[in-house]
Amino acid sequence: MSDTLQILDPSGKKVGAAPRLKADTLLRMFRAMVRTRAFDERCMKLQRTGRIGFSIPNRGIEAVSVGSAAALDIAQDWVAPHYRDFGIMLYHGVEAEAMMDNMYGNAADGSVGRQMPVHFSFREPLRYLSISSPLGTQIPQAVGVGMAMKGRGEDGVCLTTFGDGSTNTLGFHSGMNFAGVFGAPVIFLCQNNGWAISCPVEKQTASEGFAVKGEAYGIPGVKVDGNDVLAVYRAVSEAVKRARAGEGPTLIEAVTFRMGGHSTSDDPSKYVEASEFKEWEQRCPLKRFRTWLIHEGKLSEEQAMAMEAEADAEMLAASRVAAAKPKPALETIFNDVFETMPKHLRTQADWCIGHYSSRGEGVDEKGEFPL
Amino acid sequence: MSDTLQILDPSGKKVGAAPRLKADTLLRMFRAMVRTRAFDERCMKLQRTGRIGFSIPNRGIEAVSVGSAAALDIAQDWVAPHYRDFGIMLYHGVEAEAMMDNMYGNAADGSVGRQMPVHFSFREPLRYLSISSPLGTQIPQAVGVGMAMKGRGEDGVCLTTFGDGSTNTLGFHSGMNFAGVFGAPVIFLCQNNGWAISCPVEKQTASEGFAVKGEAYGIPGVKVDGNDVLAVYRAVSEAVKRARAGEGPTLIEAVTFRMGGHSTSDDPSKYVEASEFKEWEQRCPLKRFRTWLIHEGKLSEEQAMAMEAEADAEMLAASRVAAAKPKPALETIFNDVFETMPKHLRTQADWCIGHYSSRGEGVDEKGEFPL
Amino acid sequence: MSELTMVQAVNDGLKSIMREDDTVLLMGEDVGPKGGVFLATEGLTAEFGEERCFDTPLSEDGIVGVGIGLALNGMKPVCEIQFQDFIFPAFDQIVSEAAKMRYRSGGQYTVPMVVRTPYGGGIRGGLYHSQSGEAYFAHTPGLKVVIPSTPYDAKGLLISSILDPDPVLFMEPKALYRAFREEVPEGVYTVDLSTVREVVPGDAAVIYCWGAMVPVATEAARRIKETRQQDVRVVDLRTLMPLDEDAVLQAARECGRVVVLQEAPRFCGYASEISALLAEHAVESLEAPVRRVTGFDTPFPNTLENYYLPDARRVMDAVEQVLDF
Amino acid sequence: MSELTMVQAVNDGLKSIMREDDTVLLMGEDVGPKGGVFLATEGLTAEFGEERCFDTPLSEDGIVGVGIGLALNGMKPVCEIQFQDFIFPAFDQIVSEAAKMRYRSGGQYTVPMVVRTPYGGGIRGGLYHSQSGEAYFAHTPGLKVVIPSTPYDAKGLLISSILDPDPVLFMEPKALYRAFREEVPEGVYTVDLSTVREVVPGDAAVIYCWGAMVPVATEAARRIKETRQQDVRVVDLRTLMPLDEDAVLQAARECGRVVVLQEAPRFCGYASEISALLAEHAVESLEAPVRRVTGFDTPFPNTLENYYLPDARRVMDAVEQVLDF
Ligand SMILES: Cc1ncc(C[n+]2csc(CCOP(=O)(O)OP(=O)(O)O)c2C)c(N)n1
Ligand SMILES: Cc1ncc(C[n+]2csc(CCOP(=O)(O)OP(=O)(O)O)c2C)c(N)n1
Ligand SMILES: [Mg+2]
Ligand SMILES: [Mg+2]
Repeated sequence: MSDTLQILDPSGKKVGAAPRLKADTLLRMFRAMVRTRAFDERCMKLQRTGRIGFSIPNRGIEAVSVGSAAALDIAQDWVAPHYRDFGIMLYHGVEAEAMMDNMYGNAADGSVGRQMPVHFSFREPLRYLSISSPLGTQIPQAVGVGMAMKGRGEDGVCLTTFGDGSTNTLGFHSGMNFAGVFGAPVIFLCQNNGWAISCPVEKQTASEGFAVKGEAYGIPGVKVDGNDVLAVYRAVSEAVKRARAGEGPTLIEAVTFRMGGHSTSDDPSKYVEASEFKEWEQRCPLKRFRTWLIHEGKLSEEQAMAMEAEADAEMLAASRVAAAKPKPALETIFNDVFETMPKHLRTQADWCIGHYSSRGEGVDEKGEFPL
Repeated sequence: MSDTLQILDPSGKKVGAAPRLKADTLLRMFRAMVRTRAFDERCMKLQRTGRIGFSIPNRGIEAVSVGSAAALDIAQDWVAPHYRDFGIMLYHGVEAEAMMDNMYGNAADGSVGRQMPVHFSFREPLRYLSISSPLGTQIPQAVGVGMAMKGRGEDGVCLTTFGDGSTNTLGFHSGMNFAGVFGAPVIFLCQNNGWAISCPVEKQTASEGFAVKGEAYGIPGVKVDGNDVLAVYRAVSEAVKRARAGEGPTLIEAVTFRMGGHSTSDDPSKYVEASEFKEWEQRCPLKRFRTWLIHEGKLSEEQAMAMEAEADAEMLAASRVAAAKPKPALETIFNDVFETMPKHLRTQADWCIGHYSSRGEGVDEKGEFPL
Repeated sequence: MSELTMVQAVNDGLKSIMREDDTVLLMGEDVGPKGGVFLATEGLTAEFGEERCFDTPLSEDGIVGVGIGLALNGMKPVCEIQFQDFIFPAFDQIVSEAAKMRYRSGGQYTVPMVVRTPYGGGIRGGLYHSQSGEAYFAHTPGLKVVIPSTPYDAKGLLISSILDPDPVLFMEPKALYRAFREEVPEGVYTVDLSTVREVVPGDAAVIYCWGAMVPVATEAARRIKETRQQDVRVVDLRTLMPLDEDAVLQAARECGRVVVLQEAPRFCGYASEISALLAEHAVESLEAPVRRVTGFDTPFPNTLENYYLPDARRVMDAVEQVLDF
Repeated sequence: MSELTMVQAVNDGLKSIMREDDTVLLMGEDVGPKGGVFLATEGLTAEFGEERCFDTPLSEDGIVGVGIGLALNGMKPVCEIQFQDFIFPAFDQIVSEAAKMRYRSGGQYTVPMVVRTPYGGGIRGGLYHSQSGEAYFAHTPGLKVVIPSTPYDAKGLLISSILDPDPVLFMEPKALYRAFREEVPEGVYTVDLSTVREVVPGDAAVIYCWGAMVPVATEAARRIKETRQQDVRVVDLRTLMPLDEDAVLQAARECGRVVVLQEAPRFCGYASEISALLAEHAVESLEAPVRRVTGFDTPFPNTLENYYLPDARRVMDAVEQVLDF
């Protein structure tokens, strides 16, 4: 990875100029990475034990999420995310409990139990745009969000994240193109984790990586070691600075690896060599950052272990609280289709509520997601 | 245009190595260009006098169409065209009358009067895929056509043509990407004529021209003077050779100019400077080639003038023959929806034919295309 | 007040609301200096600047996707799709995103956006400049679908759509763009969404229609009146989603005989929904079969388009059949 | 003969026809080594090689667009769209291109292609892994729409679709993929397109249904029989376009009382077309309103999906209403 920005090498040694960050920011970043890992692991357990239906492994990509999150000013910036980015929320103060509400699809969930797990929607404490399953659709939306800020003379930027496979979607093509033409303050962060479900990058595109795709849209492309949180932070910060200065969008390719299946429904052993996992385990973003922080004297081994234990406990507790919350009410099937419920929907809602409550007869609650 | 392949400069002087072409091929090319101009002019007149509803000016782009056509071997190759490419058909022996049948939408038209003018469909003498209005859709189709040939071990290639604006469509993105990944024997020929209706290239994309877009897909990009028929021929020939050799696709940007409105419904004086037309008139592809051919002694002034007069007469005659042909029968509204007409369509067809023929009452035949 | 054609009324509606609300933006292919291929946005870049009325790259997915982003962040974009036939590259952004954003975010994110698009036949546009796709959209929960049939309604419904907090597909019958003029008030006014318009009174039968079929139905009603002295009601649905179902049912109950008229192919078209509503909720009042007069179940032809499109004669035949049943 | 689930029958159908016809190709996201996310294509790359069963980049537009090109040039591509909810990026290629190619080229170019896609609810998939989009496609002239409800039909209809000279959208009810097993003959056999299947005989009323709603209707009919000793006919439409309209009308005339059942949202859904057909051609035979039992006119929810989806209880209520009318 010669043209790839790296600050910490896999062993945690500094090999590039570290960004100037206060110690408490560094610790906040580390803590968010630890909590991301803990949230991920808790969800995997919950899914395996049948408590929730589905999750999307985040193991291995903690540095991409947290490094990019730390470069944002959420008082003014927006995020138009894909699904594999727990760390952005956790870094910026979204409560684990609120995220667990979504994993359980309970009444307190941001999408009121309407979406699958990992399809978060937050407006506070950061504008974290509602995630949808169709891939790439958030990309042109991010451009519109950015253009609105630019049009009003605001300084905000919009960070949009997506996977390597998603560069093939219509949204990538149209979003990048509009951003180039309109100079929108948008950071396009491609999480190149090697795979789109079972399809490796070589079968997704014949281009030399993903950063180069910026040229097709007149957008500078940057490649960064996605397992190096400081490098990610630096690349995104620089892109944010350019965007705030009115210099337009940047495409960042963060090279990382999906340390697990695509989702809880996927078995990667069918198509990923075990040796690949082993190799990438050596490049673990947490270990690397932890080693460096300890070496720099900014963190002690004990502190780190305490943080890890605390994070595990936090996620367990959050899952218990979320599990205990009630399901959404039947009415929630029908509202939020439009701001004002039209008459035909009111009729359907009344019928539905009457039908199920009068009968007192439950419906079959089975259902498990296969992908 | 420093990185732009050019063989004849605008004055007709040779500035690059001319491809080896037999004299009669050169004359065939010239003649096709002359006939393209004549067909275009005839259609413009027919439209202005209300004989046909619509046309798409081809003035100024004769070299792109004919230069690329001459590089094909239609015994095995296919074309997946856009609408602004009369010269490909004329070079390869499509009768002007057959093209006029489409302009009139008569019963002999390849699309049986179902499509608008300039939406040609030919299977013979060359496989010239049915043109549709939605832009860019032919591009992934071309890739499939090419993949089928490659899969069967055939040597054929597919040439697909499209405008600068059409590089923004989904079809460009998906077609280029699939071609790169599957090494499809396809030549992507982008006719950069400066405009997409009223939108200039700078507002369509921030990239440095269009050839560079190949990089995003691992496809070599070549820029060529689109008003230089020899340069176009050379660029396309080389791409064809690569494709036949199993070396995959090429993107070619042919730089040219739309010497007129987008269509007969468009008034370019609202958005194109008159000086631009003047400037590009100096680069006329016909004049340039004609001058060189005469200079080389391959063509005489008298021959050229005779060819021009002949072409004018040919197009006038073709239009008269096409105008005299009958309209499609009512039944043609209903067949070709499926290979076998389903019952509900048979019922509708019978009703329609009964309704209109029993009444002997004509319907209002007005209707003019505004774009 | 001045006499405007429908396309002028659209232009005037855009201008009027843009003067009052500077969050309203226009975007689309050729909507800027050229003023749109039908001139619906003529003069708007000149008055409001490139920031508020601008050309976009040739990408419907981008137009709607970026428009959604603008709407999410405080603007009211009015996106033009040059012909409805070219809306399909944006289908995913419309049906998966704009229509579902409020629902999937529990109301945290909303998309107050209008997608304007000319639709329908009558201009010798063949397969791809003539289609009527309302049924594709009316089946999509979360999306409103509005189709005016007069200059007055075009302006008022368009302004209502722009002010609406939810995404609206605003389909303009291009065959009527310059078909006639009508008095149109100056400045901002609205026409309530989800109301139908009685075009011709009557109770011998009712014709439901919308867009360019409204004058066709009106002409049929006029000729029936002339030849048979029977009063056939013509109802312009104008807001296809949400539909004023009560008004539809009431007209059917009052008239007992029904014809539903649309340009689009018949199978699974919007007219089918009207028939289904009646078969479910007004079957006792029906004194005759519910007849649909529609385009055929084929792509849209070119040379023979006037044999494809329903005309007054075809509508009269159907009305006479239900009257004589 | 062996007992297969529906997804095994799909796999077996693909395998059987690929052994006989080497122009048949499979393409789509994850259909290769992984065998598809539902394992419908498991083992096919191993048997037929990467040339005949291959993974594609993540682009539905590309899958269908390239598939069309393959079909134009002599192949019979079977394109998989991973979930029907993700078909919309390919909507333009399907409705503007595949469906209109034969027509617009006067039969010179044709697209013998199948687009296979799992659809429908029942797997806790929320908004975007649960939709039933048949109405979007059945409204498109030039496209066939087929939906099996049993393993036997899945294999036979799929082979018929692959052999069909026109483009077919083949929608597989994922809720039934592993719901039950059935005897499925080995090798190639076909089930005629445009035929309906009588699932349960009866003439007290008829329920029209397709896909995953067929077992729901069957269960409702069983319980009605049990509780009221009335025989309710269940008709599986299975080929939604072209529909065997005569068979539909005949069943309605014989039974006089009708329920139409679908998972999709009600408004402008496929069920509406059935109602419309009856309101137009069988209204004299109807002894009760035509009741639709459908999903609600909302996006598809997640936690409450089982309150959204029609179940046997809801169907019974509707049937009882028409029986008691
Ligand atoms: C438009 C669309 N097509 C297909 C899918 C099914 N799908 C879900 S995730 C996925 C792979 C995504 O790969 P990538 O973009 O690299 O992200 P990653 O999962 O690796 O983070 C696919 C094909 C989808 N969600 N949307
Ligand atoms: C998908 C789609 N969107 C919009 C249009 C309307 N339209 C027709 S031609 C055109 C401009 C095309 O520009 P370009 O690709 O540069 O080709 P040129 O006309 O310059 O040859 C537009 C916008 C269309 N036909 N298809
Ligand atoms: Mg990936
Ligand atoms: Mg152009």
